[in-house]
Amino acid sequence: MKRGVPLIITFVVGTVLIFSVFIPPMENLGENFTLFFDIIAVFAFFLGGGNLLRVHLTKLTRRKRDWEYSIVTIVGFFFMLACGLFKIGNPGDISASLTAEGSWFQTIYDNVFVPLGSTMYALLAFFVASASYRAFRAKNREATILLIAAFIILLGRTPLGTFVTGWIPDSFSVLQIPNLAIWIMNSPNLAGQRAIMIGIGLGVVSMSLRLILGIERTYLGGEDK
Amino acid sequence: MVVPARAVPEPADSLKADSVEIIIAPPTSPVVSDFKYDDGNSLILTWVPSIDDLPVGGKVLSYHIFRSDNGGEAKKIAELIPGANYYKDEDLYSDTNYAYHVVALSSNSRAASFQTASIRPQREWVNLNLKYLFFIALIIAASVIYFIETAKRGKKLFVRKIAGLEAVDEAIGRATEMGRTILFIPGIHDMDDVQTLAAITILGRVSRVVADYDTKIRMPVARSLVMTAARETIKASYMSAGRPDAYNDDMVNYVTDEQFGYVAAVDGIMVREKPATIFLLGAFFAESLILAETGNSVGAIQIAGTARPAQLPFFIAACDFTLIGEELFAASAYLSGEPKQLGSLKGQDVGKGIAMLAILLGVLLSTIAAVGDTETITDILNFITRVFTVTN
Amino acid sequence: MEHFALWLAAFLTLGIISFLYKDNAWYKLTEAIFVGLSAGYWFVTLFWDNFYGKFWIGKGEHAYLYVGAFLGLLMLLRLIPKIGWISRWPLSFIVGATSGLWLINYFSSNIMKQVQATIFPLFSSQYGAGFDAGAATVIGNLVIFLGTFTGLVYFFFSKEHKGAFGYTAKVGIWVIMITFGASFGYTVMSRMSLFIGRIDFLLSDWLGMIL
Amino acid sequence: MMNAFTPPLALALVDIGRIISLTLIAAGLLWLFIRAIKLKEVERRVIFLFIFISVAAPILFPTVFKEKATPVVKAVFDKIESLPPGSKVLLSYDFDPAMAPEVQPMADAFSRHCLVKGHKIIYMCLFATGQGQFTRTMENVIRPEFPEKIDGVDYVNIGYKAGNEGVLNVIISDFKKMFPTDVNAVPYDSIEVFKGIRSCKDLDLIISIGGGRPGIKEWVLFVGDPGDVPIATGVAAVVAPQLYPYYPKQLLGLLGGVKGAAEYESELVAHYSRFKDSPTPALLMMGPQTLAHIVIMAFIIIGNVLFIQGRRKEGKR
Repeated sequence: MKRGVPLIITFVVGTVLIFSVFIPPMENLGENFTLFFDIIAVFAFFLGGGNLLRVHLTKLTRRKRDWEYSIVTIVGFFFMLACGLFKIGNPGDISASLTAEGSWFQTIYDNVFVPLGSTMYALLAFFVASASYRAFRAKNREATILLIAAFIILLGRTPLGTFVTGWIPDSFSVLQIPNLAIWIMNSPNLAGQRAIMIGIGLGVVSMSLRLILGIERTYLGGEDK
Repeated sequence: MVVPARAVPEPADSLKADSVEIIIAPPTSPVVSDFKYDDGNSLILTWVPSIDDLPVGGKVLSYHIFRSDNGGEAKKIAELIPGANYYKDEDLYSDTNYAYHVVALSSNSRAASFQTASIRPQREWVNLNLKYLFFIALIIAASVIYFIETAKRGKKLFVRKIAGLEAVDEAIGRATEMGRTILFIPGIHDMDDVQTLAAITILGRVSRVVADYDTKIRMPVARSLVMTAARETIKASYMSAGRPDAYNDDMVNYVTDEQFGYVAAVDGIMVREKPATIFLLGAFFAESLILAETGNSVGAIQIAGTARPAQLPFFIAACDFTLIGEELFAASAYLSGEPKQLGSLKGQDVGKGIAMLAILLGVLLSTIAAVGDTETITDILNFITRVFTVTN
Repeated sequence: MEHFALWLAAFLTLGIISFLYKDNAWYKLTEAIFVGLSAGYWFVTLFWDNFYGKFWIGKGEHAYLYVGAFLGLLMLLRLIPKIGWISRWPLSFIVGATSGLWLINYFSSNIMKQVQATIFPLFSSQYGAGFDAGAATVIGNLVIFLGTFTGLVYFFFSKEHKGAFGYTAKVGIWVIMITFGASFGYTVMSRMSLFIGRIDFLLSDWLGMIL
Repeated sequence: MMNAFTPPLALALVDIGRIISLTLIAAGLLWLFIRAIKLKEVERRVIFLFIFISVAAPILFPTVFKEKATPVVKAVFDKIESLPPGSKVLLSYDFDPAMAPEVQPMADAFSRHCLVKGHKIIYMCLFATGQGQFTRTMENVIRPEFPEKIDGVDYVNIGYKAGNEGVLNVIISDFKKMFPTDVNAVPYDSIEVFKGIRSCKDLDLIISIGGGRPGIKEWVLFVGDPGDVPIATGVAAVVAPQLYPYYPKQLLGLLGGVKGAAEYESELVAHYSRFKDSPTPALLMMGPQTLAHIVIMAFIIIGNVLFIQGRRKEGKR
């Protein structure tokens, strides 16, 4: 029951979904799975949200390092639940739209979520710089190629690129940096992407088969019998 | 029921003022047929456009499609632009009879076609459009299974070294020596993404080593289901290492579903706990570089892998080892070292062989066809292209 | 109120940016706010969309939704240690379905379509004369063909990268490295524009310093 | 935004700020370079500081770098420049507000250029939201800068028609069938701009702005190729590489992203002194971008100097 049933479920569900693609009356099965999945995810959230609370409550009661911030997290979590589930701070009643104009839920989304998310995202501007400083060094042939490709593209994105190679006659215009940058994007870049994508496709096929056939079963409990 | 207008077409240049009725010829020969390889829910209607629907100076401004269900009143279901000659009607029922007619409209008059015969959409049981897809998938799947079986029978199979995976043991050992934690980030997608599944299968191997070495593992996740699956996996590893009591649910904890909220928290964990080893395996988006750079700044050894081509460059730049696409999915099999698992990797190579052969032949033949244009070669080429074209 | 919201947004924005200097109390506070609120936000969204939306609003429409709910309930049995192992059933259902669903999906979009896209003539009478139109295109085509081919050689698992095979694989990894370098360089601009957006918010919306 | 009405004092302040910040960056990079030769690594936070300054300074003190138009952009500019006054140019607004930051500056620049040359413009769109974007051009360019131009005589807006490539399939042979009137319900035959125009084939140039679907690919396939009409385009940066194979045979030129727009604006300002004080949003946006790119490249060079010096030192040992 503990190992056998799950393996059978995986096998049956996986096989049926593979064949459903080729059988028109079953073509909606994949979509239905997405529906199932969404519902299971809601139930699972009780475990996830519960865990979040447990972690922070433990931190708080045991006065672990930085326990003060756990208060903020817990309060924030319940505050959002109150605004969302009971529509507190919503100009309408319980049946009102969650994202109604002027509701606390939406206000928090606009003034807390959006700035937080986009600033976190914007940190990439800095990390892109620090990563290229460290990584683009001509340590070996592969790294040198990586460096040159990146440098040409970067140069092509600034007016410098045009000035540096503007002297190249038009009959060899492909060698001018901005054109070269485009050529790299269109040819070798495309080739590399394709090889990676075909490889990924095969990797997925093989791993899925291992899971469906029950050869890969670490998620159910290692190698023991 | 529908009386088609009989109109004598006039020469196109006799355009008159709008007050005079512009007479146009009706569309002709409407034919309705079953749309192939569906669940009995669509039909396809074709017709010959009105002879007044000319590219230049034509008088037809639009076509209206009318449908009658089970002999009932005909209702307008679509408006199409001039030049249209077919329409696919979807979301129908296989137990209803449908008949159609097409009306051409000028600026102030209309002309209707005959009504088509009444038919029902047919349900097909097998989608023959996908037959080549099925066969090639079958060949690759069969070769994967074949090599798995061969390996089971004890035949030795060679698999080349993958640097990123050779480093796993060493990376875990390093954390053990330094007495620091191992951070395992399984991407930000849920269990309905194959990359997350790949991450969980790798977690199975990693946590087994972790259990043997008695190292600390820490795994903040962005999805509740991933938390459940990860706990199950780590617990199983500790059981098979014979140390179930060393396992603790707190090794895995849920943070938030929000992409950058999760990233903010993981960044915090990295700088505060200074893990010795970080695994970044699974589905990553823009956060890939934020995590990898922060991890690098605390001096951790980082092993990353994803199947998202857009994020691979950032992992390559900021991590010590990167599993590129296919290697991510092969990782668990490779790490297990079991012959039957390695066999599946050999099966993948057959797929690569097929892809390479098709590309080689295809490029060769189409180049010859483009230059010389011989019929046989064009035929073979068309066949290869058809095999690899997926139509629905 | 609007004034407060603006200052709050600026406070949070600077809190995140302060992390670049080092981990500090301001960042920790911002992080705690972000995690707490967003976890609540997602639960509320999931609840209304997937639970209320599907069971109350679309009630009876899909009887099999209850199968999903049943599996979800099985998941919750984890909370009872004695029969917690039953939660493996929904888990294996998800693993099986995800594998089956994506197997064919990836197969058709990543293998079939990419192979099909790589079947093209290296040169054709249609290309015009002149270096950039003719030769550059032909060389480009050749690179796409050989690059894809050698890239696949690199991924071969069952043969050691030695001899002629090893050289081909080497060319493959070079092509892949060009791909990575180029994509990295090309992304810089969009990453910068995100930060430009934040600076613009701070300088102009918040401080009103831009003319 | 900078324009002629900026008071002189503020202008001076901006100049000073610009000079100081650029000097700071240049001197700082030089110092780091010298340190690198002496094998001293740069700390992450120093790089962060440089990025911060190189983005914030050009925003605070608007900094514009001279852009030299690349051949693909120059080709579009030269085409509009070489057409005789009174030529018929169609501008199709095939984009929505999400794409606007990148391509609206192009649409405005094309409009300015055509109007100053005395071409007659037909505005249309394949995106329903393109109408709203045209209103922006109307309010920001045509009304304030070209009050003398008359709707219907110098330009006309025929608006949006649903049908994607179907629309193009019709107007390749007959405009009036698809657009019996303009947006103000003026009948086709009484619109001055359309005198002598029956279909797209009678146009002197078509420019599609956007890059989504429907968009330039459809224009090339359904109008440019079969009708042999010159076509140019302005698209978002992500789409641009996919379109280069069409150049120069099927596309006479193209503008990619903010950079392409900036090159065009720069060309326009260089040729026409009357646009010296017109807003150049793309050029302004390129300021921080260019500076940040240069800083990143400088750090790549510094990194390699460090690496080479390090290896040399090891070799000596």
